Amino acid sequence: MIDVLFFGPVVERTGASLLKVEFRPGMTLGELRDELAAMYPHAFEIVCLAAVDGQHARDFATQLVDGSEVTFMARFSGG
Amino acid sequence: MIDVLFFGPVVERTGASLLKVEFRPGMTLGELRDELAAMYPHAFEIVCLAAVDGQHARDFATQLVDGSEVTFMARFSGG
Amino acid sequence: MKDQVRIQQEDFSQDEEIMALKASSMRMGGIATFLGCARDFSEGRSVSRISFDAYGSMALSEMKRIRLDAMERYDLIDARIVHRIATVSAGDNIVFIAAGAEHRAAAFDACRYMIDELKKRVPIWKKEITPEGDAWVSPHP
Amino acid sequence: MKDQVRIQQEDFSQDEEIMALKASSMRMGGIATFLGCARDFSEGRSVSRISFDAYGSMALSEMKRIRLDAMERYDLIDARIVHRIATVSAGDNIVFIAAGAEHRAAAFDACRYMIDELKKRVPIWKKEITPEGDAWVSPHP
Repeated sequence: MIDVLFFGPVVERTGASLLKVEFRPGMTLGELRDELAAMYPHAFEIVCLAAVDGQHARDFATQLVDGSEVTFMARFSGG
Repeated sequence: MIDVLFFGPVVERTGASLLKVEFRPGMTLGELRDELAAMYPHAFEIVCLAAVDGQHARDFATQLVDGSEVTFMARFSGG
Repeated sequence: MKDQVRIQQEDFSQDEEIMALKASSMRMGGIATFLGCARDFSEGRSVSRISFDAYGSMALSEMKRIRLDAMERYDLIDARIVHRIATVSAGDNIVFIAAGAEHRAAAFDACRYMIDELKKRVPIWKKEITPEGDAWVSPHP
Repeated sequence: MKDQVRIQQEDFSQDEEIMALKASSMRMGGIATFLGCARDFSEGRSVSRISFDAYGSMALSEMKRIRLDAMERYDLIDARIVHRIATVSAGDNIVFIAAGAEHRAAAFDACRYMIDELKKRVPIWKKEITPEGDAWVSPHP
């Protein structure tokens, strides 16, 4: 399973802060994003950053591993 | 009379923190400096700033008025 | 002694943070700090309160990384970063950053670097609670 | 409330100064501060204590002018400058400058401007007391 986390403005649009997504071998970050964007188009309008296991992920070709924690995030506004 | 004040590293070299100098009509800041520099050459080696009545004075042609408070200062090192 | 990098609900004391920062060395000649506060007005709307959401574990690890990056880049003696995650009112403290160096230029540059990087790299989001309703802040790109 | 610009013998509290700074407005989003401290080592010599001499009246009026210049130049909401004239030991506070603005860039620029101008324009001199004797500090031109 992949744990997908949402925060702040994104969770407001997905209605869920955690999704459990079935892991498929070879699955990339980009594929996961595309699937979720199709389910939550309104939320993904504001998604512009992703992280895998708490690390900024800039390469959407990255292959995920089973048990990964993935998040798709809106622009930060802390500080 | 003109009150001449010295501070910090300059007073260490003049041995006095206040001098009373006779006022002469037409006397300029530059003339006063030259007289004092002749009396205290070691102190004036480190003088690089002057003030008249608590205002930075950059023009040594400035005419002094009776009762002025003049200071000849070493480079500042506060802060 | 409190950690050099923290996310916490409660307010912090600048005196306490500076004392902790100075404890690391007697060679610190310049300390630059940045304090971010809640404003009562933003983009033309009055703001009553501000609340936050954060990806806590990642936010803390990014803040620690920013501190280490700044320490190395600007040859700091020490640095601290504290971010509150709480519901705050106008005037309240949100974030505190301190950079201590031998001389002031490095302290200023490092302090500015840390708050700029925090805004870019740390997953924290701010929601403004206004009389007209709540809105997540969308920073300008 | 203490004055915004002061020369004093006793130490100051950052918390108190920041509270006084913030009291002027709820629109202050960013506060940059600079704290200058006594170092135990300078130009290769160990320093036990630092003492000061100042042209008090001129120093205070120049500090007030620097504050006003910074307020105008950087559109600050408020600013404070405190300089101690005392005999201090390594680690002790010497000078504190705070600049409060709506946004952080102005606060940082103004804070840096004020300490840079203070060093150039304010008649205060520092004497380092070292095991080998006392020496007035000659800053690099």
